[in-house]
Amino acid sequence: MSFFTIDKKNFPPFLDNVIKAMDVVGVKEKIPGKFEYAPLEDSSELCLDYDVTILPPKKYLLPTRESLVKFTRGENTGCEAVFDGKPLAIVGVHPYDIKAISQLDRIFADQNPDEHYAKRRKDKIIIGSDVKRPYRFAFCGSMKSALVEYGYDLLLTDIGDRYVLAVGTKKGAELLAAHAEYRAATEEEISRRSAIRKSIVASYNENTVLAAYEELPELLAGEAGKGLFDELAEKCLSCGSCNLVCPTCYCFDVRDEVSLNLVEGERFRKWDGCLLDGFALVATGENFREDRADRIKHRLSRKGRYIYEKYGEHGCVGCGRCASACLPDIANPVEIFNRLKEGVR
Amino acid sequence: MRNININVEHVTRLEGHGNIVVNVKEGRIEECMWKVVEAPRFFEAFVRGRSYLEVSHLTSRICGICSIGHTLASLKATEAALGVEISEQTKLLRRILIQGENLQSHVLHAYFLVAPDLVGAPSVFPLVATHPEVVLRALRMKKLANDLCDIFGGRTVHPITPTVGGFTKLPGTGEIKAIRQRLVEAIPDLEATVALFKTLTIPQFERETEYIALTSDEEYALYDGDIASTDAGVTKVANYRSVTNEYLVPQSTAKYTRNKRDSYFVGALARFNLNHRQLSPLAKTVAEELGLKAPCHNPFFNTVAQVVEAAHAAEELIRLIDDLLSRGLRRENGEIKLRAGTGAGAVDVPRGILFHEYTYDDQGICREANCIIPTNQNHANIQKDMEAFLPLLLDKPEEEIRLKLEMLVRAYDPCISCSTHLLDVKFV
Amino acid sequence: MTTKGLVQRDFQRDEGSIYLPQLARIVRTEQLTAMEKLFEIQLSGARELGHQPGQFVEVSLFGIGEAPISISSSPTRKGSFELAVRAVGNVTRALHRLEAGATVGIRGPFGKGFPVEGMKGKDILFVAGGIGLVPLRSLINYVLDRREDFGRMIVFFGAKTPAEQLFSGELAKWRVSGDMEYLETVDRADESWRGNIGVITTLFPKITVNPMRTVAVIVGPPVMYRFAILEAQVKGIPYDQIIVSLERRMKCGVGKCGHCQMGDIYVCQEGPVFTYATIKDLKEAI
Amino acid sequence: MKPKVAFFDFASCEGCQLQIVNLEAEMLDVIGAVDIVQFREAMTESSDDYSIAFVEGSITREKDIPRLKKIREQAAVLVALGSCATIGGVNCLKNFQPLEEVRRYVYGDRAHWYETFAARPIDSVVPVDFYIHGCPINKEDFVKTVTELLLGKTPETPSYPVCVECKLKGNVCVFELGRFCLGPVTRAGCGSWCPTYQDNCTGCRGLIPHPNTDAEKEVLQKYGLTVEQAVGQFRVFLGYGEVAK
Ligand SMILES: Cc1cc2nc3c(=O)[nH]c(=O)nc-3n(C[C@H](O)[C@H](O)[C@H](O)COP(=O)(O)OP(=O)(O)OC[C@H]3O[C@@H](n4cnc5c(N)ncnc54)[C@H](O)[C@@H]3O)c2cc1C
Ligand code: SF4
Ligand code: SF4
Ligand code: SF4
Repeated sequence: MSFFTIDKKNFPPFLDNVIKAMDVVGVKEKIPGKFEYAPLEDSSELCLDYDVTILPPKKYLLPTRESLVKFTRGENTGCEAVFDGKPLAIVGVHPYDIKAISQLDRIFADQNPDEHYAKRRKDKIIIGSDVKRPYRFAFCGSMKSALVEYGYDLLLTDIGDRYVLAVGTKKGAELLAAHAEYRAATEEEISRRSAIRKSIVASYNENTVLAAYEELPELLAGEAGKGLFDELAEKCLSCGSCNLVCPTCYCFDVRDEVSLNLVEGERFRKWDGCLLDGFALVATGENFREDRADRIKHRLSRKGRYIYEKYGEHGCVGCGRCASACLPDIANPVEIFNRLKEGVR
Repeated sequence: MRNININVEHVTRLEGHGNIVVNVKEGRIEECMWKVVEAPRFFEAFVRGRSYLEVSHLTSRICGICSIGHTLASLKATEAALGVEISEQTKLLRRILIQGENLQSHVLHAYFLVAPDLVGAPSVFPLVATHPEVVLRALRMKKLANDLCDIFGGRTVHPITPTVGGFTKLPGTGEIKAIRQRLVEAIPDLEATVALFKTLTIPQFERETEYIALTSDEEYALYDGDIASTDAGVTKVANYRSVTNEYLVPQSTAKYTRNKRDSYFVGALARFNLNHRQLSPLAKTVAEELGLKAPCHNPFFNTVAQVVEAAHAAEELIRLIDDLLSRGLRRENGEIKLRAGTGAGAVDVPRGILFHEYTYDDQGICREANCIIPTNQNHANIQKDMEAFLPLLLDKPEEEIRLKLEMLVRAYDPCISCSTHLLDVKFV
Repeated sequence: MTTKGLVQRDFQRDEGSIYLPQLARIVRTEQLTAMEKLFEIQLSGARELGHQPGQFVEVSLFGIGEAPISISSSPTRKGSFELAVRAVGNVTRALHRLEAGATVGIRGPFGKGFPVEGMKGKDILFVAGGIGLVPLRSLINYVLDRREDFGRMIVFFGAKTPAEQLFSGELAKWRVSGDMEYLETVDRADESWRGNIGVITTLFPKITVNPMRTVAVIVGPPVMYRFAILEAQVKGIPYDQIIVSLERRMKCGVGKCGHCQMGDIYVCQEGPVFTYATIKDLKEAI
Repeated sequence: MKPKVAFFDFASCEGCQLQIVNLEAEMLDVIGAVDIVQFREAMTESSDDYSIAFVEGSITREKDIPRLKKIREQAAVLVALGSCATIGGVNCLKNFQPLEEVRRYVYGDRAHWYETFAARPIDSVVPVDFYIHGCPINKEDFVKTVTELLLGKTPETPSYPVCVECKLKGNVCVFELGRFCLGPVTRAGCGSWCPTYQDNCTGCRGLIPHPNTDAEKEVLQKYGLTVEQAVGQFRVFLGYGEVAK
């Protein structure tokens, strides 16, 4: 792992050079106190001092709507796959979102590799940035996502008057070499970086999951939490917001759309959510997860059990977006895991 | 001597349900009536009891075609009642919106509802085959106006962002610059429209009547001003009732109005007759080219006045947008202090001057509501015009009489479903 | 605890899309009942589908959508494959409007089929409820075509009414076939019906089996499974020799879209065929 | 052979028909795909030989019923167009005030001239085959429905709530802007039109199947509305349903 240092006054020119060279998106303030990923025309628009974005950077890898197949109907019926990947730099990504992206990379490459995801992912450059201000709902300390050591091309850490840049990939190194005025980091700067990063982990201590990382699957096994999930189901609107804002959720619906001439059309996928009422509904009217409590438990099991049992890491990176997106305040994994832990004891 | 009886049920190519009934026995006119048969929706009755934040969204549903007009009139009345001041930026944005609606509505009326009559077609659809470039031009101009209203109001039918005291969301400067560019590119389309209307023969018929419209010294008034009448000078919007004097007639579910005479005209021709000096340069040349000189007493020229106003709207929108861009857009979110009160507001929408009046209690709940819409104010004038026009047509074939009378009604660009939604209320 | 073998993958491999159907032609159609229609389908160049009994394909009608449909013909019958479809929604109703010569999109075969190797030498009890006969027919004809590899063949088939009996031509052969014991029933009879009346579980008492040698294969509407599995247990058939095929909502068929999950199991990947042993503790399964 | 299509309206503001005229150039594709034989707002030529009828507006008086029944008999497919037709819409606000008092309030002493009864959606009078929701309808919704009818496909309205589209657009939830939104229980399909412009959803597309309206009312109260105000929110568009009682 090689480290470089870039003075704060040299970072905007570096970013502006990248903006001239390719499409760049980054974290911007949408309205006071609310942040989003959006195209950057100028480095001044970037805001690194943010707690969390409304939607995760996942939307650039798995778009909210993505064309999969183009077809023609009628005499010369035919179809061809649609692949869309254009170079894009994503700037300001927090470690938990980087970890989430790495997990999606693995899942979409596993068993039947999804080339649509792969091609779109290939020419993305991820410029991460360590967390400066932890989000009040975030619990990254408990989900091993406060820091990351891979999954990024470059990772910034603010050590006061300058940034220390960790280089994750060759692409990251080339980007720096091509556009930045920088120098190798000194030992002292590197140790200041690791001190700051230790304090980041500690900053999540107020909001933690009581059970250990490896213990979560047991909390969700069998009939555990029956009463709790029934209670939450009373208040649940089945609005799917907890799924849709989550950086590690990736379920999608597939639909066909045809133009009015009934000849050209496309098959596309769009985000779906397991909390939604019709998610497991089939044509004959049977709904295989009709009960809201089952749907809530299924989401939590996806976050704290099933993905762990298959990939060895949890499907939740503790970003806290679901907790803030849920209007009746019943989606916060910390509260749910802790009540399961108490119930169990 | 001839017997004629015409009964046009639901005149087409206008908004709402109205019938024309003509009965002539041996050359004598027994019956000549413009009947309005729209289902009443009792609009005021269900606005009462609703919060001041909802009223403009509800009254917008009075009419789909001039929903921006209703929204702005409603907001002005509510702001007058609650004593809410609005910023220059909000006034500017509202002026842009109302010009946008005027452009969209006039293009729709002139090209889609009136032009077919003038070229002998039943509707615009057959014109797609015979005059494709004309139809495409009309669609282009209408799309421009609709897109503009979408950008500034969130939605052209039942706008979303105009609210009491300002706007919930402002358009981006990028969007504004793009629409400005399209306005500049639309000028040739307007000139082609004028050239088209120069070739169409407008029926000749004159009947002097009173003309009433909004007027202001700052501009060709649509958004703000006082009430002007060709017979009675200028008066404040607050005492609009003394001008409208609504009354009920058995033949119509809509109420009729009269002021100095037994009827008066509102709409583009009224605005032209009263405020033509304040038109934009292009609009003035268009008026000359189409032979429209003030004062003009031919109701068929209302459509011509609309074409003139469309030209005015395009130029005025560019000017207003430049003013807005030079000031820069700032987020404003003022607090609204509630107080009990009554207030009236008026705007001049495509079909004429529109009045809203509300009474609120100290919790900001609407207790009384009254709206008087332009088509209401024109019903009596349509009736009087018909009575004067029919005798001149008695020698024509029945088919031509029916068409000419329908064209007379269409010239007013009436919006009947509006006129019966909200009926003046005598505080009974 | 280490993260299992994670490596930063290099995405250079360039294969086609797992969502892209291949074009296929309907060569024959046959109306089986008022609700079900048979389609014989041929891939281009009469290429073999290469399926196992119990697997399914995703059938595409461009503009309408895709639907998972079991392959009803046995892989031992070459040159084309058969689907039997009940009209219940957009894709299935549109399929019913197609005749021979029409083009459809096919993806697959998908999923795990019946454990045919493990069933060799065993007695097989086929329990087909209504449309459950469609996937089971593939296995039944496979076993018939390799009759000597297998023990007894007992086939139960239950339909709502005689008119709703699928593949009546083949049923007629099975009634007189020496290779199998065929028992059928209907919930509601009509005047022409002479046979058993009642739900499919009423057939179990009519046979005796050697439980350790017998594999029960049960496919039918969701409501049927609980009762049929109970009857198989009453016969003493071990859990890992009771086999079911389950239906779930499927929008991709390749284990990505998330709709077919039953607990942590993706029915389109690890199913649709399961032994009862693997899913008996899964609340969401039956 | 292009199917014949007709447009009808009852008590409405004709905003939904205007949205169809507002399709601009795409309107040419529509008239390329179907034969519009009756559309009073835009056409004089008219015939009663149609197979698909789009009906806008609520039924608010006895006189409307025979005309609607005639349309139902003639049309193989009847599509309710816009909230007034699909769920009753704003017209139903009137149903919450004693009828007589409403008529006297508006028409004064001549109230008896104008007969009216409680406003109601089309499917409370005749069976409706498909619904295009919204006030006004969403232009793309209309084109999608026509396309799907031509394909012989059941036109599908989303059964998930407006929140889904709102989250997909990355909007700030309007509850955090101090507004009271019915998005969580209202059918999506409008691209969360109002919240995207930072105004609250007032439920014009009707309720989703199995809505948890009690939970929604609880949320409205949690953010500051009284019970009565929370119920009042449902009366703007959803007045015809139980939820607004
Ligand atoms: C592994 C597998 C194998 C299968 N094999 C076969 C087979 O061999 N033969 C066969 O005929 N089928 C088979 N099926 C079932 C078949 O896949 C479905 O019938 C098919 O997916 C229906 O698709 P569709 O487009 O026709 O229906 P869709 O149009 O997708 O039907 C769902 C429609 O119904 C609507 N809907 C919503 N709620 C309800 C409700 N409460 N009641 C009814 N409809 C509602 C939905 O909105 C949607 O529009 C199989 C399924 C699986 C999973
Ligand atoms: S966000 Fe909250 S209310 Fe919405 S589906 Fe998730 S848990 Fe239920
Ligand atoms: S489940 Fe909630 S906290 Fe965990 S990653 Fe998803 S949105 Fe973040
Ligand atoms: S956001 Fe709500 S009120 Fe607005 S259009 Fe959509 S459904 Fe109707």
